[in-house]
Amino acid sequence: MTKSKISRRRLLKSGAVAAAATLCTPALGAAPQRLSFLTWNIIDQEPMIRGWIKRFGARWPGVEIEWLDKKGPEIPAFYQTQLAAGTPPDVINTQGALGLEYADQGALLDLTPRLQAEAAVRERFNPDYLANWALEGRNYMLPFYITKTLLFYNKPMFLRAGLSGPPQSFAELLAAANETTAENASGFLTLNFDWLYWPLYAMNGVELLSKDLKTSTFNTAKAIEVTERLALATASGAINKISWTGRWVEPNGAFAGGNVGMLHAHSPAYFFIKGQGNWVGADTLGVAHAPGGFATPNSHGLGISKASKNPDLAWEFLKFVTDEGAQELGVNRRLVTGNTAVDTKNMAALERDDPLVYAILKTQLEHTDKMVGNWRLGNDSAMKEAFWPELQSALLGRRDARSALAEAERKVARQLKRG
Amino acid sequence: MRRRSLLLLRHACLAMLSCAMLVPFYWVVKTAITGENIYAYPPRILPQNPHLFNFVDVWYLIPFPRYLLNSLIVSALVVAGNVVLNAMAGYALTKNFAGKQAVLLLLLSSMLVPFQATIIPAYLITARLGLLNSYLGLALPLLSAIVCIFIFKAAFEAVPQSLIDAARIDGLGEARIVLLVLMPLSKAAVATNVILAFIWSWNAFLWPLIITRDPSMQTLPLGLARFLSYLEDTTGALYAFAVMVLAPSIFVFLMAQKEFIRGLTSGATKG
Amino acid sequence: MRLPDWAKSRWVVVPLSAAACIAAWNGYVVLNAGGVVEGRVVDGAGRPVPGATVILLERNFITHNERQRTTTDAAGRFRFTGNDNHSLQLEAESAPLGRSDRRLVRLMFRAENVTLAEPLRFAGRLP
Amino acid sequence: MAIADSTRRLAWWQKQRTRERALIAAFLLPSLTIFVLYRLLPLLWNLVLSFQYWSPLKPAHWAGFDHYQEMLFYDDVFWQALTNTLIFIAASPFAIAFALAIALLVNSDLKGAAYYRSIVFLSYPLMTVAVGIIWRWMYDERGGIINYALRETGLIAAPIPFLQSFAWALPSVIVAEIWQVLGFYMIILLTGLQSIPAHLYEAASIDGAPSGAQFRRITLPLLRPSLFLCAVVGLLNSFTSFDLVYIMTNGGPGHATELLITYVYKSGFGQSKFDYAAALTVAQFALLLALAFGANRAAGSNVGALER
Repeated sequence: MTKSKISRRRLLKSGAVAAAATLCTPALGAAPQRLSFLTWNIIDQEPMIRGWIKRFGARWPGVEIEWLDKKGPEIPAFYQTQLAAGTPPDVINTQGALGLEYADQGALLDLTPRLQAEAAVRERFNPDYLANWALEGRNYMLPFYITKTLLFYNKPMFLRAGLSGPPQSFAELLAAANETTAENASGFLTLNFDWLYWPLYAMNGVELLSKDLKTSTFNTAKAIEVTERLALATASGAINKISWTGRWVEPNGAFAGGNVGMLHAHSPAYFFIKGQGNWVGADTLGVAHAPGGFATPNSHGLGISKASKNPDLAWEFLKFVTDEGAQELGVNRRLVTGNTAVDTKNMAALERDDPLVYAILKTQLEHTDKMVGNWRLGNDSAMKEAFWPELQSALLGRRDARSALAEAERKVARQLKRG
Repeated sequence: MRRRSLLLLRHACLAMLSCAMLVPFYWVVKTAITGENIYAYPPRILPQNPHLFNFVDVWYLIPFPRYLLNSLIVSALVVAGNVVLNAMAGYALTKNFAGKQAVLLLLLSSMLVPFQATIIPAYLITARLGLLNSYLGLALPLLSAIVCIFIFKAAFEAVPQSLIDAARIDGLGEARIVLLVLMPLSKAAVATNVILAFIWSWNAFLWPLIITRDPSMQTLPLGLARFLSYLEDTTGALYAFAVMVLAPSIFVFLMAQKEFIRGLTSGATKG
Repeated sequence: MRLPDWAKSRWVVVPLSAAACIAAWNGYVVLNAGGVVEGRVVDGAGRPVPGATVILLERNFITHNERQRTTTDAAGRFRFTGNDNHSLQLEAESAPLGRSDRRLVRLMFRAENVTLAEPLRFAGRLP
Repeated sequence: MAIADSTRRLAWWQKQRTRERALIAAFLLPSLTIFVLYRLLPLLWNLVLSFQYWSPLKPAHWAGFDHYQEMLFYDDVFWQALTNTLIFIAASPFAIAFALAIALLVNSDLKGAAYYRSIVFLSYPLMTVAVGIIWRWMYDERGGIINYALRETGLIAAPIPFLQSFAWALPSVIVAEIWQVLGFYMIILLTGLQSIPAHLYEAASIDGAPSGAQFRRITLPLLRPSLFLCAVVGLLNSFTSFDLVYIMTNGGPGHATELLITYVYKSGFGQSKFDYAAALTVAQFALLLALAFGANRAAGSNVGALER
């Protein structure tokens, strides 16, 4: 009720933040001016974040902001406990589909009305990325920094194998993998957590669920064929086993070793590869879209806890971070933020200073309409739990594709039923 | 003659075993000080141009001194708490009283409750007590340990009753008897408590993670976990950190091992 | 005079000696933490390169970020002051010679005074 | 008069009694409070929760046996985690036997026995998170010494990705776990051995009993309490090793190294199914309780045995 009143009042206001500040302060004045901001493992950016807090504090006198940073795997434990205790951080940063799960639990504030009230803010973002955190049509998070999968390839190996460029279809991909496979070299690697391998299926027209997310649609002849071919390639060594067993360090580390033809991973992988592989450079590391331009996003979003004592202030902070903050973050971390204006500006600078990173980030902003493997599910992790182990065993040839997918279908159906 | 060869055989076995046990230590230390790319294959058995810079990195990349201080404070609290509370409980258990079996059963069964499963209620309780994000809050769940209680109990039972009676006749109250007669006679049990309590609190990971909000309250294991997520496996610094975190507990053990081992002798398994 | 026994116990001796070492080390640190970084820049032939720009980058977690710049004097010497980091990279640039190799300089403690033993070297030679 | 005297003594005696009772209570109270607060209450919380539908923000309502039904009849991960946990526990007897052998070796006037003891024990005080990191590194394909040694000695051609392989992951983790806890077993057994009066052996050898018989007739029986304690420690390791598994494999690949405790943690905090996690917890507790009493029977003594 009051929320909508406030947003209506906002409508009349000019977008100029300063003005908004002066007009808005009384509205917020009543509530105690405290915010806590939980970030996901970006402790290295401490100076920047302290700077944000200072600048925001200057704009909103008397506001203190507590900054918490936890490393990824431990954030759920921390946040859930805080939820249970009724003291969740006001502004939280999550990765992948976790935000949707919290939204589904009723932990997050529905940002839709605010976005409708402030078109200017909505317009900031690449709509496809913004839509990543839309559950049943309601927006629960704003893009903080964005990533999706792409295809890295080892140019020297491609040359030696007489390949002109990156593959353009699933068939070509497997062929290229075969070509580059050798004595102690394998052709293809992919990350497998958070559905990041899904483009391999999407490029064959396989979808996990129906549009309405009510029924599973993956147990098809095509899917079985694709799985069989992948399993075959894995058995032959053309696809590196680590693709299906590794997490983050193992596959990226293997590719950095310099004897793997292609790596299907999301953009942050580059910085890890660069750190470990001394062969990595603009003329040796190829960057391309996966065939068909399909990619699975794994972005970082910012949301507001429903239990927040002063959501309006949190919203102001969110707007601040996804604008000025994003600008700074993009430069420091060399990443794209989903804020179109910011990214255009930063990319222009990068094109000069670091062409390779530019090329990589460019893929993140293209084909954003071809994002797959990001079904807006409230129980995404449970769904993964139901689906992945079965597929994994098929891909590793521990059971045949047909029965594995049938089993997976049974389990997915059960998850859909339980909701 | 035969005895000699047998002796040699024994030494051989034990020496081999010791080596096997020490290899991981060597490998992590070697990695921590090694100069070249730690991923080069074959790895070198001896570190090439060794250096200590990884340790420097650790010291500065996270507020190591701060975390160290926190860990030390918490461990000190836990050690003190364990010695006092366990001694009291241990002494009480040397007596016979109604419901002793119930108490024993309670203790033993609560040993079997995994902590990871109790995080949320434990957090809520700590919140009720208003101890969130405080040293006491960090220490509280570890403040008493069942195994140690039994060690004290056993140690106290080993003290001849006559001594206690004599003390009573001299008019000492129970508390003073424990303090002035029993404790001095069970140094070993105390040492055991000190070591085990220190180890457990020093190594606690999940609990500090949950109840410390303020970065300046974090302890070393959290720092280690953070490191893991940060530098992943790209550098020797991670292993330098491992060494720096392990050193104190090894140090404490080596310092107190004599009493410790005697402590277990007199304790745990008598009878 | 004789020490009392408690003073001889390892629980006293070891911590005390440890404390002593730490104190000594800190003393050393205080005396040598001037934040001065100096060295020379030479070309492929080993001749000093005057007027070259030297860039000092300092470590932040996994990346090195530029912090200061200076130019070399007639003898190809450069000198930075006010360094407060423990892991640096040095690199020289000069119009005719391009970029030198990037030199990693790790210090035993923050702001340690350091003088490069090996000068920064350009691949090319001055005419 | 004698009567009056005796009544006075009785009164004095009762006063003493009540005093002592109060004292016992006072002495036990602090520890008990802690255990009740941080062990029993949470256990009860889990018990209640396991019969409800609940998540931090959803009001609880009764679920009857739904979670248990799901667990027992539909969730194969549960069964795998259970099996792994049992394997994990089943490994401890071997570790204990090994530790016993070591204990027997160092239990004598052997020169330098003390050093061997310390070395073997040295790995116990280590932070489990760090142990996980160390062993991950030991098993590493490129930098790991294990693969290196195996390849150098020509036992294997290609490196084995121990922690990524379904076949090797669990054994690898178990080895690491044993490495850490072996010393603790050894110490416990050693102390047990030392508490066996020597004259028993003398008598036996005078009767000309072979050392094998001595071991079976004297050592083992008198070692029972120590063995029992070891067994209990072994049981507890099935969840105190959480950090180890969490760091080394996080339950993977697939669920090859999933233990009940890691699964509890995942379903709770990973999938926010705290109600289900509670059911898993209860199951695990029941399992451990049963095993503990089993071990207790085997040790041929009552629960009290642990305390003495």
